[in-house]
Amino acid sequence: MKVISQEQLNLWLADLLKQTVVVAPIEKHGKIQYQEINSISQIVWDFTRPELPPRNWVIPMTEPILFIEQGPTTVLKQPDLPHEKILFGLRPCDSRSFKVLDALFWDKEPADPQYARHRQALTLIGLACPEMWDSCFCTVVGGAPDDTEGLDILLTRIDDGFAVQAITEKGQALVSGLDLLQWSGVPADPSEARGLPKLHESAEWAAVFKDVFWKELSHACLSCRVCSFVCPTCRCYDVRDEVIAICPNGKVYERLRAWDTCTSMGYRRIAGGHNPRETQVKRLKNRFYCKFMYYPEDFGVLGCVGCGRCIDACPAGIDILEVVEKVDLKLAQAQI
Amino acid sequence: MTKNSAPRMPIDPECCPAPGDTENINSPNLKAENFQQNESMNKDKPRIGVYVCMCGSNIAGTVNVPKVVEAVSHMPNVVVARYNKYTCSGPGQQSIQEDIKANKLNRVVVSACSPRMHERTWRAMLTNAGVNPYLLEVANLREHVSWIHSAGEMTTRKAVDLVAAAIERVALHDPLFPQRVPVTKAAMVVGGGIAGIQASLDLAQAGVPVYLVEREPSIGGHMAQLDKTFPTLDCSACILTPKMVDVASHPNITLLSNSEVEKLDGFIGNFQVTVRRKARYVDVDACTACNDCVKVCPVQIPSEFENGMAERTAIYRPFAQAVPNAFAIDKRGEAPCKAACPAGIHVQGFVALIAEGRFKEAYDLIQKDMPFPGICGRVCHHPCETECRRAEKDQPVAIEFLKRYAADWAFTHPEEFVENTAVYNLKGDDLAGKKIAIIGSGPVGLTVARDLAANSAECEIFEALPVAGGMMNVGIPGHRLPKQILEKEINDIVSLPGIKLHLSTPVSLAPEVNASAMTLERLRQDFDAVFVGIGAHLGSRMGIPGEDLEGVYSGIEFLRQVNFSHLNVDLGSQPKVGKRVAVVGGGNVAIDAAMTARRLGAEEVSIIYRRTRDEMPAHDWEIEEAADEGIKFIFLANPLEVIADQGSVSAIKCQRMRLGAPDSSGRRRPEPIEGDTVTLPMDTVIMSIGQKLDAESIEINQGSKGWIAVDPQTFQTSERDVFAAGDAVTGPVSIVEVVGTGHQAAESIRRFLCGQELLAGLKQGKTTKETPGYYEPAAWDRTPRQEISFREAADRNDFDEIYLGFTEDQAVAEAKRCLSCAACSECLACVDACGVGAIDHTAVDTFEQIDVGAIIIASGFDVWDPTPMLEYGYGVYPEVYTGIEIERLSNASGPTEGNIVMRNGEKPERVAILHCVGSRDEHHQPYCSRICCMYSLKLAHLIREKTSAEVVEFYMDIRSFGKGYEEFYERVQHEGVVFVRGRGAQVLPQDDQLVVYAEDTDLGQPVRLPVDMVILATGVVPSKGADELAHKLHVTRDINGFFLEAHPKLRPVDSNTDGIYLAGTCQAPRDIPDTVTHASAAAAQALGLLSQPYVEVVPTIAEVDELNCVGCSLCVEVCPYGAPTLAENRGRLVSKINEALCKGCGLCVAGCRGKAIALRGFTDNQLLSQIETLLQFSMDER
Amino acid sequence: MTFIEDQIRQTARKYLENDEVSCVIGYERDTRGRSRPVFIESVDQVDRLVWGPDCNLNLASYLHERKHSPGKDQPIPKTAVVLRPCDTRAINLLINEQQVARENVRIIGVTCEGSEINGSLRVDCEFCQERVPPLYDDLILTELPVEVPESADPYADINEMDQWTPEERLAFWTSEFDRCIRCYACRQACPGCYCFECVAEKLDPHWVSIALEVPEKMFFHVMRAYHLAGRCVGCGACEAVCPMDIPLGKLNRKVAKEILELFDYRTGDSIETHPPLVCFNPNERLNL
Amino acid sequence: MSESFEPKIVGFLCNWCSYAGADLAGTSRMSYPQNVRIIRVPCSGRVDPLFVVKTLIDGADGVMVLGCHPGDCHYQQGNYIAQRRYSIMHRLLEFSGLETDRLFVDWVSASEGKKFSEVVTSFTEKVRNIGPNPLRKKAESGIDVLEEVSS
Repeated sequence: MKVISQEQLNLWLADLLKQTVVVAPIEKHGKIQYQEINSISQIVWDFTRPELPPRNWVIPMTEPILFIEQGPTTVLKQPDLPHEKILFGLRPCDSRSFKVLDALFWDKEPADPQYARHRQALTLIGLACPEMWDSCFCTVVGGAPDDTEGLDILLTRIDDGFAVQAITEKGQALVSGLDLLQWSGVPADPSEARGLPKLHESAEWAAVFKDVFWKELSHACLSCRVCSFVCPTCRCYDVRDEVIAICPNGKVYERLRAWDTCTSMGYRRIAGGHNPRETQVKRLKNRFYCKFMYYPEDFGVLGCVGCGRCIDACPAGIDILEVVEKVDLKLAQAQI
Repeated sequence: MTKNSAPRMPIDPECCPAPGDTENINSPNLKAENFQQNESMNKDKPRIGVYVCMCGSNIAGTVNVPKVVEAVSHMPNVVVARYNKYTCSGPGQQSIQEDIKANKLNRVVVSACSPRMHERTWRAMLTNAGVNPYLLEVANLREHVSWIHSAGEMTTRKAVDLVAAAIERVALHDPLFPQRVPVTKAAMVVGGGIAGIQASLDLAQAGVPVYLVEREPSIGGHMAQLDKTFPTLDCSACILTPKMVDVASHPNITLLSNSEVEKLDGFIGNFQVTVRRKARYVDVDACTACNDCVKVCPVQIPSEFENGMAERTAIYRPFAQAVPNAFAIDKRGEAPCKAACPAGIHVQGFVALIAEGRFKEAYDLIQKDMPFPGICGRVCHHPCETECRRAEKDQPVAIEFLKRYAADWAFTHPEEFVENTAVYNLKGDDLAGKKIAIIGSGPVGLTVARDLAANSAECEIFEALPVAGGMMNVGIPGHRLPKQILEKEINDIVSLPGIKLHLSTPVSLAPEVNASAMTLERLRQDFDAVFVGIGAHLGSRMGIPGEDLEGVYSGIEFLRQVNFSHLNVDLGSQPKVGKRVAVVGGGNVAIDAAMTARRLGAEEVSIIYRRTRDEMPAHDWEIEEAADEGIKFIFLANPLEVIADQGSVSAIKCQRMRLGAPDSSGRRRPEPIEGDTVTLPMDTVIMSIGQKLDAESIEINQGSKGWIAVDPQTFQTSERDVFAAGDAVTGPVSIVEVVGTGHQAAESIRRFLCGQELLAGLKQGKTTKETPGYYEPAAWDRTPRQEISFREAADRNDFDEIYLGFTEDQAVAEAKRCLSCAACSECLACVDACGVGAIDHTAVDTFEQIDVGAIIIASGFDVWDPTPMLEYGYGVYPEVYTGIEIERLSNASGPTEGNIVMRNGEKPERVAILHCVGSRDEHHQPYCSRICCMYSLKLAHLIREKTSAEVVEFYMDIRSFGKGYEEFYERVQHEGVVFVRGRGAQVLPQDDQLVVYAEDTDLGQPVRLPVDMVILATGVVPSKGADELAHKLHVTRDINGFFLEAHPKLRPVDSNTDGIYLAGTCQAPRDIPDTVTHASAAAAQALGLLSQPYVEVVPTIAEVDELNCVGCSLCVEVCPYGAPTLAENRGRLVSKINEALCKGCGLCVAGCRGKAIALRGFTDNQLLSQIETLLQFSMDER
Repeated sequence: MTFIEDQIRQTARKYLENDEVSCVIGYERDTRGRSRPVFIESVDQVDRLVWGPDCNLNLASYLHERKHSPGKDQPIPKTAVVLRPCDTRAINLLINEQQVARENVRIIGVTCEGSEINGSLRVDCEFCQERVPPLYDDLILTELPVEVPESADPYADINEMDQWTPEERLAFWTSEFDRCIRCYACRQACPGCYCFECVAEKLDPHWVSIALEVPEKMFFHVMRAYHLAGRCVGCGACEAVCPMDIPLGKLNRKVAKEILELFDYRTGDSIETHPPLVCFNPNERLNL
Repeated sequence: MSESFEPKIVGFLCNWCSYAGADLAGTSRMSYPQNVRIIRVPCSGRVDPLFVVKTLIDGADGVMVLGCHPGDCHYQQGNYIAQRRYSIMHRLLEFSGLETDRLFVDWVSASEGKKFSEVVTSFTEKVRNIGPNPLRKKAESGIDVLEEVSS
C-alpha cells in the first residue's frame, strides 16, 4: 500500500486546484459542507460527515435543464456543459450514494442527460472514516467506514499521512504522477460490532406494510422535507418552466429542476386535486419502502447508504435505524 | 343603428371627434344568455386584439404610437394590433367590432385614456360584439403617459410596458356576469334648502316617495334668510315659502326635520340609511305654534336665523314661516350642575327662573326633586357649584344660596302657596291601597314617604325619637339650620294626605320577636313593604382609657342633646360644658360640636385631629367659620387617654403624630412619633370620630362595615319586601345624596309593589356623557359672584343663623351670571304653559332605518365667517357687517323690521361694500364664490332705496354673468352707486366713523374713505358637517371641501359613489337659479336610476376556493360588509361569500394567507403577470 | 424521573384512565437520549413521558392533525398536550382562528425554566417573564420556584440590528438564507402555519419559483414572518427544527416587537383578541 | 452610482382616490418622471404587502402603494387595514436589508393631482439616489440572462 504525507497531499491538491475545480469539505456558517474551494487551507480534515450530502454536485438543488425560447419557431437550448470537478474528502457512504443515484439516472438507458453531464465531469476521492459515529450504520446496509465503492481513490489516515488506494483507472492515472512511499502496514478496521439491527431483504418488507406501527411512527412526523434534503440518495425532483424574459416575439422560459420530496404534502397531488398519499403515514412509509424495497427491486441497489444524516436532522426524532429494528422485530414476531 | 344620431355614451369633448363622426352605440346590456353562443369562444386560447389610440394628437403627440403597436404586435396571443385616431369614436369602435368578427378575437386591450373615462364605453362595445365585457383591459396612455411626459424614448418605453402588461393580464381574464338586484323605488334628499326642496318636489312629482332629511327644525336653508333676490328683486320668502309648504303637503314627501344621516349601508338602488331623529322635545303634530311656550321660557340665546342680531328662547321656531310649523327645544346635553346633583335638581332651570324674578316657580321646580329646599340651601356640600362652568371664567354661580333664597322667599310668602306645595307633585295612583311602613323620619325616610304618597300609597312613618327629621333635626345645630325652616319643610311632608307619623315609636330590627316592642317582623306582616332609613345615630368610640368618664361625649350624642333642649324635648339633660373643651376628630360633626360648645359657654375649644388641616374631611368653609370664632386646632395629635381628676375629666393625653405614606383613601397616613406625647388640660372631651348604625343584631344582612347591605341600584335588602337607604346603608353622607338614594329606593318600592322589573332601564352607575356641545355665549357679563352677608364672629354667641341670605337684587344678579350651558334650562315652565301637552323634556334621539334606491346630497353651504381677516375688524367694530346680516336688517321680518340702520338706530349716510372677502384669496378660499358680486349689487340697491345713503363698492372684477345680471349691474350704476376697482386693504375706526383704506387701481391711487357702515361681501364655504356627511356616505370631496362630482363637465351631478347625486351648493358655490337647475338635474339622474327595474352589481367580487380554505375567519373579521361567513363543507368550516354583499374591495383577498380567496378581475395571477411584464418586458427582438 | 415528569405522567394517566382524552402528546427520549415528541394512547405507556430543557418544540402544532373528525359521524378526538407557557398562547390563537375547540384540548401546562436549542438557552427565554402558562387545565410545577430573570430589554438583539446599515442587514440575511434548503421544517413545526397549501408551494396563484435561491428563500421567510405578524407566540419551534441553524426567530421577534410597540398587543393573551392586522382603529395614524 | 441610473418604480393605486388623483395630474398636465408604472387596484386593502416583496424581487427599484385618505376609503376600512399591514411589512423589509425609501405608502385623494405628481417626483428622486435594488432576482432584462447562458 502506498502512503502520502499530509504535506505531500496538500501540494498535490494545490496542484490539482490549479488545473480543475476541487470540491472538498469545508466549514461554512458553522456547518461542514462539500463546497468548491479556492485554497487548500479551507479543507477540514477532522469531521464526521458533512451536513448536506454531495448529491448537489450531480443534482443541484436548483438547476435549469433547458431553455425554451418562444416565438414563431420555438428554440430549445441546453445549458452549458458542467466543468470537470474533483470531489475530495468524500466519506465512503457518500461515495456509495453516487452508485445508488447512477443506478437510476445513468446506468440504464435512457440516461438523464443533465445528470450524465454532471456525473461524467466528476472524479471522486474518498477519505475513510476513522470510526463509526453515533448515528452511522453503513455496515447495516452493506457498506463500511473504509468502503471503496464508487470511489476513484480512497485515502485512509494513518499515523503520519494517508494510505492511498487507487480504485479505478481514473484514480490510478491521477496518482500515477505522484512519488509515493510504500507502506506495509494495514489501517485499523474502524467498523464497530455494536448491536446494530439486521436489515431484511426487500421482499420481506411487504409483510409488514399494513402494520399499525407505521401509523404510530408517523404521528410525530411534521411532513417537512428535512430527511430527504439531507439524504444522499433521495433524488426526487420537481420541474417547472419559469419565465425569465418577456420579449416582443415571445417569452423565454427556463426549465427548472429543483429538489422535491415524497414527505411533503403536495408531492403526490395530481390534477384535479386528488392525492393518493394524502396522509402523513402514507408519505412517511413511502420514504422507507422506497429505500428498502422499491428501489432495490427496481434498480438492484439499496436506496440507503447508512450515513445517518436523517437520524440527526429529523426534528421529530424519527429514526431510520429504529424502523429497520422494528421491521426485524415485527418479522420475528410474525414467524413465531 | 341610424347615422348621425346623438351618442349616448358620454364622450370627453376635449379629445373626441365631433358628434357627427360617431355612431350610435347601444348602452350596456349584459345578460348571461347573450354570451351563451360565445361561451366556447371566450374560453378558447386567448386571441387578443390590441388597439392603441392616438387620441388625435393627445397621445400620438408624445408617444410614438406606431412603435408601441410594433413592439407588442408579436407578443404571444396577440392576433391584431392596430392604432387608430380615436378609439372611442364610432369608426374606432366599429373597426374593433369588425376585427372581433373577422379574427375571432376573444379579448381586447385598448390603450387610450384613463379607464375611469371610457372603460364603460369599451365594455358596451364588447357586449355588442358578443364578447363578455370583462374580457377587456385598458392601458392608460393619456392621463398617465402622454399628458405628463414629454416626447421621447422613455415615454414611449413606458407606454410599451403598460400595453404589454395589459396584454399579459387580459389573457388571464375570465368572463364575468354581473348580478341583478331590484331597485328600491324611493329616494332620500339630504338637506332642506332650496336645492333639497327642488329635488324633493321634482322626484315626488314623478311619483317617487322621497325622504327629505333636514338637520335643523325647519327646512328653508339660507334662502329663507334673504330679503330680495337678484336680479329681479322678488322677495325671497314670497317665492320660497310656497315651495316649503308644497313639501310639507306633498303626499310623496316624508319630511324628517331635526334629523341627520347616521349611517349608510347597501349600494346603488339598495341603500339602507339610518337616520337619527334628534329629540325635538315638542310633538310636531300636536304643536299649534301658538307661541305660549316662548312667553314663559326664561332662556335667551342669540338667534342663528338672525345671525346673532336678535335673541330667541330655548324653545323656539327658527322663523315665522317655518316648515314644519312647530317649535323645538334647543338642548345641549345635560347641564353640568344638574348632572352633578345627586338629587337631580333642575339647577339651571331654577337659576334661570330666579334671574327673571319668578321665585315661586323657582321654588316649585326645586321642590320637585328636593323636598327640603331651605335645608339643602343651607347645609348642602353643593357639588353643582364644583362642576359649574362659570368657575372656568371667574367663580361658580352661588347655586346653594340661590336655592336658599327661593326657599326663604317661599317661607316669607306663604300666601303664594295656598295649597300644600308638595301636593301638585302627584304623579299617579299606582300605589292606591298599598301600605308601606317607613322606619325613621330622617331625610331619606321623608323623601321615600313623599315619593310614595305622591303615588297614592299609604305611608306610616315610625320614628324612635320624639321629634321628626332625624339627623337634620338632632344632628345639625341651630346656627347652621334654623328650627323654623326645618319645621316648615318637615311639616310640608308629614301633612301630606296618605302620610302618618308615629313619633317615639322605636322599631326593633332584631330577629327575635319581642312581644312588647314594635318589630320589623311585625311591620312586614302588616305592610306591603318596609323601608328602613334609620340613619347612623351612634357615635363611634376610640377604645382608649377614660372614655367612659363623665364629661366625655360623643359628638353626635352631644349635638343631639343640645338640639333636644332647643326643641324642648325632655330627654336627658343639657350637656355640661367646662371651660376647656377638646373636640376629637376632623369632620363636619366635629366642627359643629366645637362651635356648639363655644355657644354653650366654653372658653377655650380645641379641635384635636391626628392629621393636618389639608386632610380634614370637614368642608373648608366650615373650618374657616370655626377658626373665625376662635376655635383652636391641634393637628397631628391622637388621644391616648382621657385623664380624670376626682372622677371628672381633667386632661387629655395625646400621641404626637407625623404624616407618612398615603393610604387607600389617598390621604397621608398619620404615624405616631415614638415617645412624643403631650398632655393637655381639659374639662370636657367630645369624641367625634365617626358614626355607626344604632342597631346591634338585625334581621337583614349587613355589609362589611356594619351598614345595611342592599343592592346598589335597587336598594333592596336581603329580604325582598324590605328596602333601605340613607346613612344606614352608605354611612354618613350629605343630605342631597341621601335624598337622591331616597328617590331611587322609592322607585324600587313602587316597582316592587306594582310587580315590575326592578332593574329595567336603570342607569348602570354614573353615565359618562359624550362631551356635550354646551352653549357658548359669544360674550359674558363680568359681574362677580354676589357676596352673602353674615354675622360677625364676635356676635355669634347664640344659636341664631350665621348667614343672612341674599337680597332680592342680589339673587337676581347672581342668577343672571348663569351661562345657560345646556341652552334649555329644563325649568319645565313650557310644559305647564303648553295647552296641548305637546312638550316632553324626556324625549331621546331615535333611529330609523330607511330603504331608498337613490340619495341626493343637498347639504348646502355656510357663509364664511370673516373674523380671521383682522384687517376688516369684523366682530371688533360694531358697524362692520357681513352681507347676510344686512339681508336680515333689510328684511321686514328681521330684527329692525326692514330698516337698514346702524347699531344706534340711525340711518347710515355712507356705506362701503367690500367685495371678495375671503374669496379669490390664497390665504382663505382660492375660488370665486360666485354670488357675492351680485348680492353686493342688490344690497347697494336696497341701501340706496331705503336710506339714500351713499354706497361705494370696492371690487376686483364684477362678475355679472347670468340672465339679467349685467342689466342689473347697469341699473345699480345708474342709481348712483360708486364703484372703486380695488380690494379693500383695511378698515380702521376714526371719530365715531370707520375709514376704509383701499387702492383705486383704475386711478393708481390710494383711497381713504370715511363711512358709517362697512359691509363685507363674504363668500361661501361647505356647510359645517359636510366632512362628516362625506365619511358617512362614502363620497369624496374636493380640495376645498365641496363634494366632488364624477366628472367636472359631463357628470356634474353624480358623486363618485354610484346612486348618490349632488345638488346645489354642496358641490360648488352657485346662485339660486343655478342651484335650482342643478337640483332638478340631480333629481333627473336619480329618476333615471329609479325608473330601472334593477341595477347590475359589479361582478368583480371575491370568490372562495373552499378546498383550500382553512376557515381561519380572517376574511370574516376584516370584511366591512359582512360578506364572508363560515359555513360547513365536508365536515369543516370554510368561508363562503354572500355575493350580494360583497363590494369587491379585496381586503379579504389580500389578507388570506393561504390565498384561498380570489378577487375576480383582480386575481393574484393577473396582478403578478402585470408586475412581471412591467418589469421584465424587453423591447429587443431576439 | 424528575419532579416535573412525575406530575406529567400522573396527569396523563388521569386523563387516559378516565377516557377524557384519546391521546396525550408529550416528549419521550429516543435511544440516543434525545427528546422527541411522543403520542401516548394507553395508560401503560405513560412512563415514556419525559421533560427537559431540550423539549423545545411546540406540540400545539400537532393539534392541526387532530382538529377534524376522523371520519363520518366520528367525534373530533380529544387530546391532552404538554405545553410550555409560550406554547399555550398558541392555543388561544388557534381558538380565536376557529381551528381548535377548547373543549377538545386539555392543556398540561408546564412551569417553564427556559428551553434550549442545541444546548444553549433560547434568546426569548433569557428575558421571559412568563414562567407559568397563561392558560392550562393542569399546572405542572417545578420543584423550586422558577426565578424570573431581571426584566431587561427582550429585544436587545433586534435593536442592535436596527442600528446596522441596510447593507449590513442585507449581507447578514443573504448569508443566513444562502444556506436555507427550503425544507419548510420551520413552517411545519409552527402552530400558526396551517394552510392546506402554502403560498410558497402554490401553483395557482403562482407566487414563488421552485428555485432554491436566495430571493425565493427570502420571499418565503419574509412572507412567513409577515403572515405570523401578531400571531407568532415566540415558542421558537422554527429555530429549534431548522437543520441549518438559521436565526429565524429574529424575523418573528422583530415583528413581535413592532406589534407590541404599535398596537400594544401580544399574541394569545385571550381568545377574544384578534391579531392586530385583522382589525383597525380609525383614529390611529401609523408611521408608514 | 452611475448618473444614468433610471429606477423602475411600480405604483399600486386605488381606483377611487389615488388612481383618480393620478388621472387628475394627467388632466392638469402636472409632469413627473417616467419611471413609475401604475397598476390599478380596487383598494389599497387589496394590495397584499407580498406584492411589494414580489415586485422588488422581480426587479423594481421602488414600490409605491397609494390609497384614499383615512376615513375616505370607498370601502370604509380598506385603507385602515392596509395601514396596519404596511406598517408591519415596511419595518420587516427594512429589517431584512431593504432601504426604507424603496417602499412608499401614502394617501392621495382624487383631488390631489398635484400631490400625486409631487410624491412621484420626490420618490423617484429618492430611489434614484439609493441606486439599484439589491434584492432584485433577475437581471435588468431577461435577455441579459439569455446571453449569459447561451454564450
